[in-house]
Amino acid sequence: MKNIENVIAKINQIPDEVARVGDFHLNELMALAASREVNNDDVVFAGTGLPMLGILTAQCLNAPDAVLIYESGILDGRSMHIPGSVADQRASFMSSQLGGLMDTFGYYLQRGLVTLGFLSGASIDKYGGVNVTYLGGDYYNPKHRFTGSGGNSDIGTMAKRTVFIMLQEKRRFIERNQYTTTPGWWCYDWPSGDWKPKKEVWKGTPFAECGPVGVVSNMGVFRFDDNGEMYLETCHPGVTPEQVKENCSFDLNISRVTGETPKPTYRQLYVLREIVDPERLFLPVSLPEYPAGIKEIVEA
Amino acid sequence: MKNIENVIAKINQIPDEVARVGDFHLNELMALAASREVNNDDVVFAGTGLPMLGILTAQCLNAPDAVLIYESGILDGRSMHIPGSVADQRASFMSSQLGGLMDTFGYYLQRGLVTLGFLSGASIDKYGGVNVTYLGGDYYNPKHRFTGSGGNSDIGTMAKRTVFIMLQEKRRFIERNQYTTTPGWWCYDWPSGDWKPKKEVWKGTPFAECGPVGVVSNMGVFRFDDNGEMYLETCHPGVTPEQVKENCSFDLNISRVTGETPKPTYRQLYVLREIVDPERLFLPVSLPEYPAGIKEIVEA
Amino acid sequence: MGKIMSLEEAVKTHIRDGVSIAMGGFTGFNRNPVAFAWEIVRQGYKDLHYIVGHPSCATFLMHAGGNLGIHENSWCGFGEVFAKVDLAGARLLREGKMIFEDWSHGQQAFRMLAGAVGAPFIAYYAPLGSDILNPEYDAMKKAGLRDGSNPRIPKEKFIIMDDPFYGGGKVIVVPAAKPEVGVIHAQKVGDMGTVRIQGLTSEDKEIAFACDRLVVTCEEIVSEEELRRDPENNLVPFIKVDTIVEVPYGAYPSGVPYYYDYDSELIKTWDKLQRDEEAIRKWMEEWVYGPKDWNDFLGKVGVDKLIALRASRSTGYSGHMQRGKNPSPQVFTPFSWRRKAEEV
Amino acid sequence: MGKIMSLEEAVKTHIRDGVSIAMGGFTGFNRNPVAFAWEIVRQGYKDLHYIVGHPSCATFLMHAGGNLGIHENSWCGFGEVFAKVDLAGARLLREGKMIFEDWSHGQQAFRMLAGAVGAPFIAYYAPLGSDILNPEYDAMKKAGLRDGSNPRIPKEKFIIMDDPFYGGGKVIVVPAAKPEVGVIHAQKVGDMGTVRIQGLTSEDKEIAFACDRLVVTCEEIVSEEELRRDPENNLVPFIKVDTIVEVPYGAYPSGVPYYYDYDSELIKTWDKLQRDEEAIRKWMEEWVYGPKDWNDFLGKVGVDKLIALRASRSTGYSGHMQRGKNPSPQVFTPFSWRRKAEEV
Repeated sequence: MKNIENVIAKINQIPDEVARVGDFHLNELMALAASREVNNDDVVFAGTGLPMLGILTAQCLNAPDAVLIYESGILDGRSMHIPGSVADQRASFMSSQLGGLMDTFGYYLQRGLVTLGFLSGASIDKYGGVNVTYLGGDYYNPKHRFTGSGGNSDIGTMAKRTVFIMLQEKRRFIERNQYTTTPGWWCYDWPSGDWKPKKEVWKGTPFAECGPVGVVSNMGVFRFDDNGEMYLETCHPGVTPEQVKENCSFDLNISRVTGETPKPTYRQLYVLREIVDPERLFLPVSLPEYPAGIKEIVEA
Repeated sequence: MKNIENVIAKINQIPDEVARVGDFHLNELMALAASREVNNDDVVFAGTGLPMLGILTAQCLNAPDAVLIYESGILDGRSMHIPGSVADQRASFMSSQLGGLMDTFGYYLQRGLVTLGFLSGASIDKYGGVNVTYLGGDYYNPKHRFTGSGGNSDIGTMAKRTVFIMLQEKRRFIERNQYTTTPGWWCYDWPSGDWKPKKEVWKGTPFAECGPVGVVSNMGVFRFDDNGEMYLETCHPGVTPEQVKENCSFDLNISRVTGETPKPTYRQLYVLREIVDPERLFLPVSLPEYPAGIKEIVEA
Repeated sequence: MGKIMSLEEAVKTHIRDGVSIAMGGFTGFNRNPVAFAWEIVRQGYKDLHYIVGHPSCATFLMHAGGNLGIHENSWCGFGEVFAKVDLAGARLLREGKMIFEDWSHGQQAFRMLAGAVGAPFIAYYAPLGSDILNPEYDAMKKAGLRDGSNPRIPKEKFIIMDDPFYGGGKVIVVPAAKPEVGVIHAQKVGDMGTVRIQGLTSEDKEIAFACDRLVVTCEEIVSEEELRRDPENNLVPFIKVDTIVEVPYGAYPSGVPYYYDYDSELIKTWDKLQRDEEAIRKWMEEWVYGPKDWNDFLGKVGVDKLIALRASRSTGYSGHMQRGKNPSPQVFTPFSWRRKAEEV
Repeated sequence: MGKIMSLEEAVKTHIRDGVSIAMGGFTGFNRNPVAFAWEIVRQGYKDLHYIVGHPSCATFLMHAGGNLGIHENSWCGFGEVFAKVDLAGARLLREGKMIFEDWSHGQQAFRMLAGAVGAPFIAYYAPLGSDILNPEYDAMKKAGLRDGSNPRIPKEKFIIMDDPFYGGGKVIVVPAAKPEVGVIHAQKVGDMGTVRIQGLTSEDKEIAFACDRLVVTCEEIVSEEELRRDPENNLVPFIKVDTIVEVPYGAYPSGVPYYYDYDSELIKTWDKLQRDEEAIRKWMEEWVYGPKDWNDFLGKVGVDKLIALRASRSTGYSGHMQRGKNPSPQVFTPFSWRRKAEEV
């Protein structure tokens, strides 16, 4: 049995140097890209999986004061074991408040306290609108029916900033979603159904300026320009902007690419693997080995 | 120090026979008249003072399962000491739920769970509408300004039945209140301000049939007829219907008087004095003595 | 008190074809009233009008059992680590056997709150601009159900209005949820009905008050007096509880904090089986219709499993069950807590 | 953490002339933030816009101090057993020195809930038909305050609308309460800000979330870790708390369950004094403006009084203070409870 105190004590012994390609898994790169989105003063609504890995890592390194909210009713839990879901009892350990959905969607979210949301989706449009409802067929006879909104449409429209984690595929990065569960920077103005900027539809509400600020896919990281259109910011190591564009149905703006998505550091990898998810609940079981010098410290 | 277990154990030893005039105080008569309004399956919203005395006595005798709600957020407290107010910590002892005003006014009252309200007021109109806001002068320059609604207007309109405890004076039993805080069976239809039956104004809501069913004054007990008009049902011992009528500004219907307000029994007086309010928080300190036979049991 | 019933009796008393019903808990992880749903399936009621957020395991059984007619929902799946999608439900939807109305979590929570506090509607901004508000996708209207004939189905799915008070733009007004029956699963219920829930409460308080008749299944019926010693911690007062059912492991395979953890294995099995209708049918035959009663079902689950799921009374979850690819590390210090408080 | 301040600092930081403020507790009996109000009076701020239900002792001091400009209220008095009427407030009203807006308890609680959950308005039936809805008595409109220029004052006091969903007749829609500053008094606050309240909670959670800046005065600042061991029992999470002030006996003469009981004697004294302006002025001079600080005030109150008010840690109130005309009986068994459970 590992002594967890020793595991923590070693964080600062692990060099904070950039890992070589081959020393990390793509999922780790993505989780850590998510982790960089978290500021120290953020109040974060996080779902299960990569976002949770990213935020828990951020709390250990760059954003120790960031506050995590799980939509089921938990504020600032300090889990000893990574929760399997937002409603896992593990998530509530040492939390500041433990309540229910009215707390999270009412008292925190609609009250305007949430600064960052991490979400995923089945498809995303070029304005950051997301579909988690169905793909293929039609609404009443869907080919693939998904879970439906959950908190996606609430958080995605009312958190100050939202970052989506997405699989990069042509059918998932699209001009317009078949069903817009979570509006991005353009959305429908009901009852007419006109397609308009979110800032117009939500004008006068406290949430007109809230919306997507980033997308992390398995190929790159995306931002949104002043018109609310998605553009490519960085490509993951080994990926070209053209390859990303090929995996987009809409005409992706690749003119603003700044370079490569930062690679994880060994210290980040250590925190992710040994502290955040040693059970490999979300990380793959077979990860690249640490280089010899680091392995020595880890195993000491 | 009295042993409270003994005090309770003696309840059934005290004869349940009607007390003679002179053996009880008018306040006791009124509290016990209130107590008779409580059915065993009632959920009662009670204020401080005589209503509280009445209900606590009822819980000891005729309505042991009646549930008491204090508007501050307490459901079914079982006080060891009589609360000085609805927000006294004494009121919450052994309660089933201890919350706040949303619990009482939302989850209980507007949800339709409250069957009986006990209220008082500065003046009452012939339809049971009550003023607890001001008397004399005008709204912006009142001669006597009172507390304002509190829960009076909420409870009086949304509890299934309401009973008011009132002082019998000409200026308090009136045709129309200067300010209707709590509508009775006739009320204003805003924004026009037309004076209409409550059943019309509240038509379609879950509360159209809710309203005043009784008034207990220091002279008699009143009911409401099918048109929502108050009539005298009983006079307290020694009081004539004409005397009551003289102390009413409106033309009180005294044609339906059934007789005298039932006098307390010695057992009721015992419970009220020795169990409910031995501290004389609400009862006067000098009460008539028990007759010799009963005194013997009480002091044994 | 007359409130305490067996599981069979409780279902028979409160459920009938077409009844509207809400259930508590959160996804497959926390306090789904599974035993109650299991018994509904066994007794074979049809066309239930189900108004929920996310009681996933209970929902799956009723999908597989074909018990639902209308399903108003904000998230239909098992729980993220298992499988996000409930294919049995998707199949019913596709085959037109069930009317499915989409909402967001926030909307359903607010709707339940409105129902709980007796308000006919409530204001909520999200998700303005979403297809959730597309009139074409108002499935209940399309099915002709919004004609005012059913007192539990509002005439509109929502209205959008301008805020008349603060000039704050448009806001969505959603109708109260008014289920006839509510079912929640609690750790402890007093013998008069006072409800104590430990861990997150999801929408259970709102459901308890929004419904007309409340059934609380629980791990233990305890002395009312115990729960009244600290009344601040009770979620629902006894007067709102109509029926109490003591059914140990009544939320299995979802978890109940301080009693047992969720069973990933069974939920993953369901996820596999749901791809094949015949496979589900067989499973249902063996595990739902087959057992004599819930205890018999638990007997089939087996002692080894129940012991592995046993929750620590300190943390509320099992430190022993394997959830990921590696075993859980045994941690006795709340390290991330202390890291923040002392080291940063 | 930077959140912890002295009483003086906290008032100086958060209060200014004209600020809108809500306060917690219930009548003169339970957790009024009296010390905070006392310090507001000492620092002499004017024209506060006070949005409350019933924090009576705190209110009385600010009436006597002349600090309020607008007072939106649902019950203005001390507490039933003392005196129901706040004559100091009535005087200000009569003299036109304060705008007084009448509401019902339910309306104010619902308005605060709406503010707390970010909804611009909320639906509540009562009191349809009452003069509370009389347009002539909309004091804030009459004073020209509903012109939309103040973002904390809604343009309408209420609207009445037909329920579009269930055909349920008319319903009153009231605007959210949006105080800039909220002040509540708690038993314990963690050093990061997590708030624990024992006993009834009144509207304190709603106030805490409805306001933009929250000050929590408390009997004790405790280790955050202590309060997080049972997070179910915390009322407000640390992120919503801006300022923490440890001020023992900070709600005196109202009571704080498990710490001290209410002081009937002082409240009855106030009731007597309020009939005579000069008498109040003298009392204020001696007890509010005179003392060096709150501890100095408590010194004047005296040890005998504080010991008499000492609350039992078992029942939460004092078994020793005399409240009525007879002494309190010493009762150690919850007799009425047991009578119901065993004897009936």
